[in-house]
Amino acid sequence: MSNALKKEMTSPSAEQHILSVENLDKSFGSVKILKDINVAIEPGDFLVLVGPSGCGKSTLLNCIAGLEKATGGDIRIGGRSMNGVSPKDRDIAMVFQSYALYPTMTVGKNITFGMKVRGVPEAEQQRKLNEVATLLQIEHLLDRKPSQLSGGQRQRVAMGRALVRDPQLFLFDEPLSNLDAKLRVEMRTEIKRLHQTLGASIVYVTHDQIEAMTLATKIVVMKDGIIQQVGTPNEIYNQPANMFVADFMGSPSMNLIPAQVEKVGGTAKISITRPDMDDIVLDFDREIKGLTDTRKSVILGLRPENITDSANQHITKGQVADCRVDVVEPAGSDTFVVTNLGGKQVTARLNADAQITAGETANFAFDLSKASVFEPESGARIA
Amino acid sequence: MSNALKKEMTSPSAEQHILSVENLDKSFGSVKILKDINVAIEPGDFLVLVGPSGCGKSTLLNCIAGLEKATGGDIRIGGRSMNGVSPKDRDIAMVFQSYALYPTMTVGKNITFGMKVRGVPEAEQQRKLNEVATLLQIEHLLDRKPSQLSGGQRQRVAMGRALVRDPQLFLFDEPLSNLDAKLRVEMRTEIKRLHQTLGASIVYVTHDQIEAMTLATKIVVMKDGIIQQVGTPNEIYNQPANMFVADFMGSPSMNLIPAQVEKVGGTAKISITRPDMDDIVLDFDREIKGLTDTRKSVILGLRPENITDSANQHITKGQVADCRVDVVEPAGSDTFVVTNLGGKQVTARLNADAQITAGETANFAFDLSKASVFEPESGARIA
Amino acid sequence: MTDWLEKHVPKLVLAPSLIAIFVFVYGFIGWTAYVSFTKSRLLPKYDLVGPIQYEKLANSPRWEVALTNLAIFGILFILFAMVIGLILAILLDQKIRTEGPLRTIYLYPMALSFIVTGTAWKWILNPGLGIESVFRDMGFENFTFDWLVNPDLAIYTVVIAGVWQSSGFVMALFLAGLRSVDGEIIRAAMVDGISTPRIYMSIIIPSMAPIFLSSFIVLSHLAIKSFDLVIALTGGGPGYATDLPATFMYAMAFSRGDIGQAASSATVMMMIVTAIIVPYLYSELRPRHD
Amino acid sequence: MKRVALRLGLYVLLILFALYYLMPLFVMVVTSLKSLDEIRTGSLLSLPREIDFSSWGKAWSSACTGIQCEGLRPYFWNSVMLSIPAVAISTLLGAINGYVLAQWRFKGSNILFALMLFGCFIPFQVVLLPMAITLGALKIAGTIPGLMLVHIVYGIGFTTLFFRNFYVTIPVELVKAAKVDGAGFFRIFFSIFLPVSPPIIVVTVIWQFTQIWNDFLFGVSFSQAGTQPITVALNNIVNATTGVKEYNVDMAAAIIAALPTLLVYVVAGKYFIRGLTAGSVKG
Amino acid sequence: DPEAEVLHWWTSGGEAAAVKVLMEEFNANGGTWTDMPVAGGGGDAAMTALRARVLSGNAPTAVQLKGPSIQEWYEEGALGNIQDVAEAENWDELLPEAIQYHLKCDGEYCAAPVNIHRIDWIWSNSDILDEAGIEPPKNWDEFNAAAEKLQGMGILPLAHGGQAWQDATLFEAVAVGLGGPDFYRKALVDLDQDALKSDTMKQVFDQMRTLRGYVDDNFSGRDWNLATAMVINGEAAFQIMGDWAKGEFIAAGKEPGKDFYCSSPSGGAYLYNVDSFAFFNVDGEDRQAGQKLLAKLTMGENFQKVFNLNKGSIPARLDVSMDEFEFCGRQSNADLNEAIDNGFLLPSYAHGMALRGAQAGAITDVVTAHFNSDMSAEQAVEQLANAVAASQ
Ligand SMILES: Nc1ncnc2c1ncn2[C@@H]1O[C@H](COP(=O)(O)OP(=O)(O)OP(=O)(O)O)[C@@H](O)[C@H]1O
Ligand SMILES: Nc1ncnc2c1ncn2[C@@H]1O[C@H](COP(=O)(O)OP(=O)(O)OP(=O)(O)O)[C@@H](O)[C@H]1O
Ligand SMILES: [Mg+2]
Ligand SMILES: [Mg+2]
Repeated sequence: MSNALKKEMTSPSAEQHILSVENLDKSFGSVKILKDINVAIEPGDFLVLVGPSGCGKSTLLNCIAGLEKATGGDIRIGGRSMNGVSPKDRDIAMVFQSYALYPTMTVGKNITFGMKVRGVPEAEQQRKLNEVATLLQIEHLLDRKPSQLSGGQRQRVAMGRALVRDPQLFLFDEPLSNLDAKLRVEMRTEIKRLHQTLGASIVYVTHDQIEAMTLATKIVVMKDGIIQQVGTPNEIYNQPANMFVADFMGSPSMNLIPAQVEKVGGTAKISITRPDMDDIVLDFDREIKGLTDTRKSVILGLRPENITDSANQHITKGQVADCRVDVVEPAGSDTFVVTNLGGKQVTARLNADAQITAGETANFAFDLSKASVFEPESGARIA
Repeated sequence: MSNALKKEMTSPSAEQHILSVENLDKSFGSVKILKDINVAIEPGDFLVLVGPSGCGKSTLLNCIAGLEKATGGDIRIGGRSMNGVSPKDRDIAMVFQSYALYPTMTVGKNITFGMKVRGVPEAEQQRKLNEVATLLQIEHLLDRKPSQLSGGQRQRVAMGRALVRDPQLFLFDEPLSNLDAKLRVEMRTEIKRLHQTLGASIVYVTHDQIEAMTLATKIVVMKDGIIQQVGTPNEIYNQPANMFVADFMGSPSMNLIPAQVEKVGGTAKISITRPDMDDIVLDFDREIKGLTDTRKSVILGLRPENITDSANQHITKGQVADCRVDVVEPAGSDTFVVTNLGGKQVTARLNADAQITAGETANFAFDLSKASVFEPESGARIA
Repeated sequence: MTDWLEKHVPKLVLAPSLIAIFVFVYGFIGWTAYVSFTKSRLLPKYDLVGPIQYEKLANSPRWEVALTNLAIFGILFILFAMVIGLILAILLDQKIRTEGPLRTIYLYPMALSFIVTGTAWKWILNPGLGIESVFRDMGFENFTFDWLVNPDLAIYTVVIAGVWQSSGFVMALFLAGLRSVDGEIIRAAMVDGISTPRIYMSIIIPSMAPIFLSSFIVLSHLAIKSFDLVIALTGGGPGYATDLPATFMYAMAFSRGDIGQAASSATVMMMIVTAIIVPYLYSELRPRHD
Repeated sequence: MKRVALRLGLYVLLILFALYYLMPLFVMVVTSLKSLDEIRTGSLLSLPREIDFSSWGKAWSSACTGIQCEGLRPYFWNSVMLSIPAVAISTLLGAINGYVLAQWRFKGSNILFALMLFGCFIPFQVVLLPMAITLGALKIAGTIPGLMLVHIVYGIGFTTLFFRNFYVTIPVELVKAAKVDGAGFFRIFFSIFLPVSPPIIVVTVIWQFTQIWNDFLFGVSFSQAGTQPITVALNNIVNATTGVKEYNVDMAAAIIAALPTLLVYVVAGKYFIRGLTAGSVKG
Repeated sequence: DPEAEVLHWWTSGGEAAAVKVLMEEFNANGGTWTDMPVAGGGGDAAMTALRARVLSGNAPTAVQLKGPSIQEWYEEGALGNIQDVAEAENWDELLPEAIQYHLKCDGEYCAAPVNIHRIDWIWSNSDILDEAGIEPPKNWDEFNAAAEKLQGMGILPLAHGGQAWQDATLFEAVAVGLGGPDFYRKALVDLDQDALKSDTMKQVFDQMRTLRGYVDDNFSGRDWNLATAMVINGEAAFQIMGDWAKGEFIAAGKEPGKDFYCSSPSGGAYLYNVDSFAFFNVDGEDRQAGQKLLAKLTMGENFQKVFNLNKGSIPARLDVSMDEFEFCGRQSNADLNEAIDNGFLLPSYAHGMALRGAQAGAITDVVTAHFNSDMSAEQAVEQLANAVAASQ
């Protein structure tokens, strides 16, 4: 097939994407695991896949790698349809959630195997091996067999196996879950560097929100095999597409407070019930989709850091209200305070040395500039 | 052997401990993995083991469980020496880092198998299974084989297998590493409840600092097979025994700033160099061990949250100084700012909406009330 | 082209073996089935004469005995060889210091030609020479062990010798299987408070299902083809009380020059095998979602 | 205390089994060390009055296997030259077939496997004649390669069975990882699968070597003067129809003929190693 | 040059030494002898190999074959012809007529004989017989009487190995002894249904039952030579077996006619087993020349003598001097000549001289089943007739 013809056959949109997944379906037997997945990333993108355990993240990676046959849809890497292309020709590197180290090979051999297969010269292999081993702090383990390693060491070897390669696309499936915090930060930095200096394209599965936030150029949130939202970290955090995303991202998670909204003279007024007290009424100055003059039930999404004690001078646009404090949870650098709003436990984040006692009433400041509003039934964002 | 005699033989100290590890050594071949480990926990204690990847945590758990033969030392569970006692007679439940599910059994069988063997009545088994499955959100998976589960689901099954038991001692080896943040919080709460309501004794390995801090009644920090510090979460966080612990615990980690200390009229003065600026001199009002009148090099340990912008009104005892801002890293609910102090990159934690720009000078407040001071050579804490 | 090659490599690799099997097994089965409808004697002839060979077979008391014996022998032999092989493998798996020598001892019967070991067994089992006389000499006057010379029990001596010869190999098969079970799982079970026998019963053995298939196939193959064993031990006797289909076939095909009869008995054999093996293979190999 | 007792019981059991297995060997060795006279007159199972090694020498180098009375020696090499390549080829074929059937399944692969297995049951007695015709047509009748072909063909079913059933227990993740690493079909086989295979290779080699070395029926049917394997010679020594039977030589010959197989057992036995795949994957 | 690849099953020491003579003569006459011995199962294994060889188009030059199977192979078109050698050497003169019959295919020689075995021998331990005052029995009544007497003395009368062919050997000796040559020929050569169903046949089975009573309990599966050893060691008085049993006695240092006796229960009849070489169709002049040379040498006087001295049998050609033979051999030869004269020379069914394999096998199945169970003579006779009918 001539190159010209080939070009014509690849759709123009796919061409600028390093990876594009189109209408992907995947079932195991009769169980649908992935449903109509559409994602695309450009060269140099860092796509982070997040979602609850069992939502299909690893399955998606496996499909991209060609290790599982999709039931429907199309996957393109570098503009080329991957239909019938075997994993080894897809020019990808992958870190498996279950490590999948070669049990009979030493750590060194595990790492260099891929290069050897690809015919990388011996000297180059050694150089890369040393480089990666240093990076991953496993130099002293190169002659061990996987069975003689600790969990975290195994995971690092699995990382090493991918990092020595220079593929079109990296696939990482929770590559840092078994590392200690310090090492994880270092690795994160390394991956970020890899991404920035080499311009590598990466698909990355993680459960660590900080990892997701700091690494991603694009986050995909999945649930039950369906994509909930695709966006930058900032979009996902601040403008969650629905209650699921809002609830899932951020730790502690966003407070989802049942409220009533009503248009009073141009601005929206949100009122929240409190036990044994009057409703709080807050002004909301952004537009709420589908809001009419009639009172309407909504869910107000407010992150804990947007509810602070009113003494905090940084809250400039803050609107204050007294609330009874139910629980106080000091947590190192912060203090979390729980109060009851709209019949729900609502968490506020206060400074570590906030002077507050459970059972008393305190004055809280609500910053609605970053608040979201959701439709209670569908859970969709309306503001 | 009569009971009286038996009592006499168990040392009095060991008797009140549910677990005591005495002078434990463990080598693989010629490599010493654990060196002179001494730990004891009382009934109802929640001991969290932390340390860098490969430091010997899993090995220690394995020794306690009797899965690895210690090279030296003694392990007692419930006051009884475990020498020669096989794992099945130690009355422990364990979650393995590698899950180790029974591959031929369904999830349900995996969980109930231990009970079945112990002759727990069928109805009771079902009750427990349902309880645990609900808790772990794996009700719909009970008929699957492990190979048909996602990583996080496997991990939850592994948890389930331990949770249906009622042993003297639980051993958890990073049981939540593959779960998403939300689920992890829920599980953490569950484990905490288990610990509090049942008074279960637990040894728990984790890399998650929050897990360590929120769960533990006692934390053991290990490095290279040697215990660095044993203490409550608060002790570990605020009074780290040495620079390793200080650096290891907390995320982002403690700033370890090279400084000079000198006694000037009763109070200690700590001076820190800055590039292109005068030294910062801070008062330190606690006693520094071994401090004489002569100037002395020390390492000042200051957590990021103890360096804020001076505008923060909460800093009451704060001492302020101008520093040049090198990097600004907004991170959702906080902003981290890096500056150069004592020739080191020092991180400060500011509020999310702090108005600060890289390259400019800003006024920082230093709260030394929670600072630590270390001996530079030995790394030991001297204040 | 290379793509095509690559995609079909697994099939291509399998092809030579499959072709060989199709020619040398299924082709020959077909040949045999054809010959079973001829009157071939010393050498095969190819004129069809209808099912006379089968009629003759149906009327042969000797064939009937052979089939009955196969049922008795097959079931007992497979059962005992499997159980003993498994037990030995498990016992040897207990970190036995002398594993090497013991393993060889259990395995060596396979190495010895039964033409000669049959003689040794014949002596051991013979009431006048072997165990019975040894025990009687030791003072157990009433000890009897005369299965070998009892037409009703002689087939069981064939089982004894057969198990002796084959259980070692089954042990080796199981041992290899045991050794490939992930140790971590066993550890998990130990911590779960499971006793060692139970660990084997419920965890290790179930994960060796494929090994059971292997040993079942090997043993049933041996059972069906047991030939030396009978020839050397009992010669089919007393009378033809210990005749098996394999010895029947051999006698027909070669001693008696009645190839047609041998072919018909072989065809019947294959049909019986099909009836037993096919359902088993189906249950073992049917597609499962794992 | 209980452990010691258990351990003791274990060894006792193992030794009891060992005795059961050794009994015929004892008879054989004892007989081979007796003189013919003593065998004829004494109890067959008693210890020899005086030990006489001459029958061993005779079995090896001077017992009659026909007109020639050179013992087993001349036939030994025929068997070696036959079995080593045949074992190697059938084992390798079995390994790669098993690998395909376990880890590269395609539509119908299970049926093909079943067909191969079913082939294990074809009675050799009926195979002989068509096989003879085929070998004649291929012009390799009576040669060692011809005999090798027969053994390989009828060994494939078993070797494939052994390997396939071993390889199905290997986690698929390993293949996945190797595929992503860029390894192709053969690379994965040689680098990942063969290294974990020692236990099953041992089992297969033990099986195939024993089958081929000890085979008599094919050996006698598809060989001719000069290519006869050792079992034919053993048979000729042992199976005198109307001649004088020399049990001592028979027994010695049988043991000698079995020595290479025993050697294989001892040497190969070392590779029954534990836990080759341990530590590779979670789950 | 003449070449011969010879398939045979003479592999034990004495037998090998016996055939070796032929090889040496063959080689001395410029030929090349390739030995292809296959022992086992009284030639079954060799026949297996032969079939494979023939089917693969690679037949041996000469094959140890005997009895009707020679004709069977001829009918399959596999045998060659050595009539010219036979004519030149005058075989028709030298061989008993009954034996010529076996060697000819359509009236022309296709096989060469090497020996004559006598099957219907009673071997007895002389010490026992002398002590009990018994003469070696000459018919079944004498045998039964002797056996009763011995049993009364606590001596085991008959040593027997319970293998099908040994049972058959016993059976044919009984048949010829009780029924006489004509009955034997009718029943076991011609397979005459009337003879098979006759009362005589019932008597034969009754005698078999009687003999069963003279045998110890542990006879099943016993090798014939172990039975012989029982006689040698004085554990039993008689054994009924072909003349190869003599070899065991001699190997044990016993002298024929002195330490042990040989007698026949057949009343002048003589059951024979003739081993011979059959010549298969082969390509190549060398091999055809080999066949001719081999045929000639096989019938050579020297070979016939030396071979049979070694083997315990007697020469097939009648003109060989018996001087060097021992007592029982000479006896056999004398009986042979007498039987030829009386027309009492009979082919052994048990050793494949009388019937095709399938027919002989069918009879043996019944004989051994009867001997090893409590089947009645009537049942046996009926089964026998049916089995024979089915096998034709
Ligand atoms: N079988 C073995 N032979 C030799 N060394 C081993 C073996 N098993 C473990 N080690 C080494 O012992 C050390 C401690 O291992 P261990 O599994 O206890 O670490 P860990 O603290 O649990 O680490 P992680 O957090 O990564 O799981 C590691 O350096 C490891 O490489
Ligand atoms: N072989 C299989 N058969 C049936 N269902 C399967 C199989 N493999 C996985 N699943 C199911 O598919 C779903 C998605 O699995 P996947 O491994 O992709 O989840 P995941 O998002 O990676 O989860 P985790 O974060 O826990 O690793 C899960 O619910 C799992 O139970
Ligand atoms: Mg996953
Ligand atoms: Mg660990």
